[in-house]
Amino acid sequence: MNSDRVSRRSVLAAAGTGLGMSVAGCSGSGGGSSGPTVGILEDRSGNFQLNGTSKWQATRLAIEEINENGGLLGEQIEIVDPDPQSDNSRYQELTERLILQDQVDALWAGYSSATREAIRPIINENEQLYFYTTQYEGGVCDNTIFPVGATARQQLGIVTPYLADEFGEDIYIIAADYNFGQLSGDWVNVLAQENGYNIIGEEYIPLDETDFSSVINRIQDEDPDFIMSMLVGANHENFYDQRATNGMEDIPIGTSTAMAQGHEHIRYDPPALTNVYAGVSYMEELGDLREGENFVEDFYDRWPDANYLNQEAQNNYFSVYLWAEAVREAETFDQEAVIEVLEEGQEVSAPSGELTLDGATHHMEHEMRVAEADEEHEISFTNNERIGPSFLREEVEGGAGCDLREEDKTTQYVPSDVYDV
Amino acid sequence: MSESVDAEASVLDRLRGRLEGPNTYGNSLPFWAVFAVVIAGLALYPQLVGVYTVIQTSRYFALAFLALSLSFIWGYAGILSFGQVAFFGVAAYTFGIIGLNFSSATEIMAALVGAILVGTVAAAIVGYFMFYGGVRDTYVTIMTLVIALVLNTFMAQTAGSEWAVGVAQLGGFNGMDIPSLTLGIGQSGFVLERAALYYALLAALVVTYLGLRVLVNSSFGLTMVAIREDEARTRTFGYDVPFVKLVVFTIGGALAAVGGVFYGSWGNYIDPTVFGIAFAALPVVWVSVGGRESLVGALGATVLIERMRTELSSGIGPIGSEWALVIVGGLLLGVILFMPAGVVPTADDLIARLRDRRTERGQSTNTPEEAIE
Amino acid sequence: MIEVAATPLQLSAPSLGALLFQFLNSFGFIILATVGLAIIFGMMGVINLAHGEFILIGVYGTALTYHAGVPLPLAMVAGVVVTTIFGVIVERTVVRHLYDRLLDSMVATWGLALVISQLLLIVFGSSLDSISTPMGSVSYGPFSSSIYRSIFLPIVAVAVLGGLYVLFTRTEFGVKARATIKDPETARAMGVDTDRMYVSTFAIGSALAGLTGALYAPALGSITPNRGSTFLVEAFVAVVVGGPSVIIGTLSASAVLSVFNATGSFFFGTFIGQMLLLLVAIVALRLLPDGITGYVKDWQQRRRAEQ
Amino acid sequence: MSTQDINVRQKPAVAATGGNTETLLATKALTKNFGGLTAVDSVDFSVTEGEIRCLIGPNGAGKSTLLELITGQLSPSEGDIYFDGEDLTGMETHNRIDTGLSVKFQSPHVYENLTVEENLQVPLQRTDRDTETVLAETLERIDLTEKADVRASELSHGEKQRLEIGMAVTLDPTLMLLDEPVAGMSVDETADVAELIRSLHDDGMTFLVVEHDMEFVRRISDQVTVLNQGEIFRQGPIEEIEADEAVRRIYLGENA
Repeated sequence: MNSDRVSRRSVLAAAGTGLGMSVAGCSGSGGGSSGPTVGILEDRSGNFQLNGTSKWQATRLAIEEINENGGLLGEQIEIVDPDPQSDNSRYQELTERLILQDQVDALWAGYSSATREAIRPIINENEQLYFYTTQYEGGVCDNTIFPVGATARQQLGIVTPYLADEFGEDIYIIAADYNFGQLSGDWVNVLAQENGYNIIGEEYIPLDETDFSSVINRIQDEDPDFIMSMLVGANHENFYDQRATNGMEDIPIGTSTAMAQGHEHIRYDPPALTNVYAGVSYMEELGDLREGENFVEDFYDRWPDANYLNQEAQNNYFSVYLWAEAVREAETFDQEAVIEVLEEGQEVSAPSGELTLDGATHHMEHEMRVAEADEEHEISFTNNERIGPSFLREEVEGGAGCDLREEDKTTQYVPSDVYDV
Repeated sequence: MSESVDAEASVLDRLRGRLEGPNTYGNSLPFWAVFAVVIAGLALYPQLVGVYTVIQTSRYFALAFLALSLSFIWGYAGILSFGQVAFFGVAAYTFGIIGLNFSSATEIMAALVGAILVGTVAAAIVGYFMFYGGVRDTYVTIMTLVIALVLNTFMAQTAGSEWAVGVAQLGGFNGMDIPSLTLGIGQSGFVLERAALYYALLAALVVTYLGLRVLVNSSFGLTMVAIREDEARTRTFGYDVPFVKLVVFTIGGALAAVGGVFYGSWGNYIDPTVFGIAFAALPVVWVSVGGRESLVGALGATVLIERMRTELSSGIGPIGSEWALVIVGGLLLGVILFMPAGVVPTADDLIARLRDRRTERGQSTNTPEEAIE
Repeated sequence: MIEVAATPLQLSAPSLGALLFQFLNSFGFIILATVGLAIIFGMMGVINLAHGEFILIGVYGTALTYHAGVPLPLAMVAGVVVTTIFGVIVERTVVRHLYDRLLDSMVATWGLALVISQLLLIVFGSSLDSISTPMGSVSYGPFSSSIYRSIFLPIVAVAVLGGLYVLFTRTEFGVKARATIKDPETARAMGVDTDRMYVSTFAIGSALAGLTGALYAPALGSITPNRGSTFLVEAFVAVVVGGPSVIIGTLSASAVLSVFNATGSFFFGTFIGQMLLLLVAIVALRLLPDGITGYVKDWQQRRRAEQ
Repeated sequence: MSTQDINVRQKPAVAATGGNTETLLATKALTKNFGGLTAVDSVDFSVTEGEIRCLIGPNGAGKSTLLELITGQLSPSEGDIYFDGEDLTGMETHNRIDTGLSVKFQSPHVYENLTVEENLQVPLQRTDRDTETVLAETLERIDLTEKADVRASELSHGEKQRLEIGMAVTLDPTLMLLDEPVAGMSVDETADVAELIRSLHDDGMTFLVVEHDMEFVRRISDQVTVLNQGEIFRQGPIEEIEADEAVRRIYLGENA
């Protein structure tokens, strides 16, 4: 009936599909590079860029240092580091790419727990050596994953008792309403049970909430001795400002999230963070505890525009050295062999202290400390203590613990597996 | 009209008759020839490229269902849903819940059916709520977006162990494990992974695409277009407009649900960000760029844009990865400003005008075969 | 977990005061987040999905000027000016092609939003230092509320709506602008420079977004390139619930939504507050498909007919 | 090509000759209030099978409201509507169309982006009439055969009006409702439409036409009903109505 129009439409569509083919066709270049390669997937844009960028910078710094000092096993390490843009689905795709196409020998990836969980099926399927470096809720027991950040138990375990001793035992918990926040809240409850503290209020707040006036009124109503805050992300930071506006700086806050990651004490004017006590393994203000080294200076020399050298970045940094050491010892980049060496337990000299990797659980024994911000947001460190991954090592599985040297596992334990919370 | 004696040819003609019509681009033998070549090429593709490329392309294919779904309801019936991802995500979650609780191959196949069913029913309920309640135009767009956002907020806080269906933990913000699609009977099944998943997706996409072509070129397709063009007038021809829109929206929901199941089992994972505003905007982007009234455009745009986004995340040449989002945003702006109808319809129009000019000059015999160059 | 806040506040005079202040806080926020979007949608038929980023430009303009040593009120003026200029540029280059192409306008401005927020990241980095909320707090019983957020901003919000009312109903500009929106052909025939009216209206919408950004720069907490989304959802929902009439719609939708948001948060915690806001929006759209003002208009017509 | 399935709907015997008058459409005490304003006030109105009934009256007389009540776009405040023996009151618009009504609105509502042929197909595909035959016949009737493949947006105003009448006709209605079918048309175009209506009427179709143009009414009409202020003012053959002083007065009052 209308052959003219019909035919021209077809021409175009045909051409269009053909184009799609040819573009898709040019992507065939599979196969990794011959030399050793590491993958870095850290967010430099999107929601988590504030924390992700310094993680990326520190990882690069460590690898570049190793390369400058002659590389590993005589080879220079190549870096593949696309920007996953804080998007979990992009993470999945890029993880596949780094493993299958670039064939990375080790992978550093992801800020949030959700990202870790998003790529975990891929990591497990390919048995990829993977360092997850964010401080996190804890409990991951997985063959090829090394969660080297401090866990909630380590962080909260140092700061909560300290505050209870200093200020009293009535605690108000506010935490982000998702896995990390809820499990962190559980850990505070566990600590309260063990030490006889009172949880007088407990509140979980959606991640996109920015208005804390009702939360603040409820806290005022309960009048706790101190607050435990496991708020997360840029939206939640507003709590600290609103706390200052309402003149509540005299109620101390214990936290595992503020300051050491998003450097709120620098980005906010005093007194927003005054009287905030963070349980941390590292902060820029700690400097470098190693002899004759200056991590902070090196970092800013390499990245003059960097905002802050945060706790996670240090984890990335030392875990690169941890891996390099294991490669040297294994005398190969073969992941299975490297993991075997790592599982023997490794000592590493980190800016935050002499640390030990617990081979059985793949977690670190960290030097934990309490970082306190004063009226001028000056940071001081107290209550230094070495804390190991006791939950995974001694408590789960009815006390048998998680021992990845003995058995294969790809699981995550939560406090309620052991405690009544 | 030529009398066709050959029975086989007449069957083919009849088939083409159903597949072709004014509502689709690509109605000629050359199109079908190229189409066949493309399908053959895509069938060979996994043999030519690395496994990563195969996996990556599978992901684009899964997302393409979402694009087809939106192109169908928006391009043909004028219903712009900003929340197709809701049915996509609901189906993925449902597939995970059923699949984790029952793990034999038969049961996973049942999970596939169940998940698509749940996604479809969800769309039907939302559609009934909207179209029989007089919700129209932008308000449909906003309402679907808000529904996705409700799911996003709600699912993000389902981390606790109390949020479980049988053994399947919903997992909150950290998301939920999803089993791989498996074909088979009883315990023995064939797991759809990598190339197998690719072929399954390719076959499903081709069947869906052809099916949708038949549908939009049928009398139902004309009804959809009539409603898109003038809802009130169409009602006065005796059409039950809310019902037609409900049917269209439900079909769209089913397509999104199919994509959701594939997508979930592709990454063995689903999380609440599928309900978030950033993911919700993607189908709108693909479909607007490809041309909302063109199914083939929506398919092509999905694959190409997603591919470009991936490539950009590692930077292309001198362009650093930080420019990825700027380029994507700029592209979108450019297409809307300079090609409001989308790439495929605009280019089609352009070619038509070129051809017309050639015809006027009398230098062309005007056969489609020639014009394909 | 859906968990009722550990101990709901007891109803008492001070706690009712707290509820009132929470309502005012939410009310002011929704109005200010919405009004710029509402003008551009209600008067020009364009849905600006980059609205959050427009506000963010106001925030950045204010914060950058403030950190350069300018006093906060002046820095806020700078924020508004920057956003207005930006709005005019966007109108001339992009938006003028999109009048009455509602759905297209959504897609194009979504693209614009991506570009703006990523450019802010590239140019200004991960974050800007925050600005403390001024004016302190008012205390009553055990409670306190921010004067800036719960008193000052709601007053400004209502004043802005009042000013717009005067502008659009009592001034020559307003009459011309409304005539242009209603029937551009006729307006042009009557000698109105409709092109200028469009630019001006869009500029006003942008200026209001900038004002919101300027006002919230010291109440936003962190200033990062992705904070635009903080404003978008509430604004979107309120515009649609409010319906086509800009001022009455914004006012009534903000009131309804913030009542639910504040009481939900007050009695059951912030999660319920958020969910209520979204669910109320869905129900409202279902019951009043043309928004509150669409319904009010129907009702007024009936009333008028009776008289 | 078969023609046997044309026009399958069984119609009652056509009674154009006058003697046997069967009421096709009837309203009983039909009232529509908009708040306090009564747009249609207790109207008892009927259209007889086979006639062309014209509905005239000054602006605001309630003509369009009456039409919208019949098609179901408005629901009445009081009263009932019967069509072909069925009670339409409370029925959805699309169900009313299925009883044999068809309507063409005042301003053309064709599908601008579809071709003429596609425009005709939209209503036609709802019937079980033979598509090709009816299409050809209708195109011929509305004189758009040449333009079957042209987009409706490219048609002239008169052509659009004809197309829209054609679209309404393809439903093969028992009663056709036309709202000002020649508004804004040239003299020639008006004559064409008048002829079209007459020829359809000759084939047995009943019409209810709302019209302003008295010249046009005179061309087509048997019977005229004058509506004023929501009530039936006069009813009768065209000559009688034209001669009526009172009718002139309300029109003059309106138009002066």
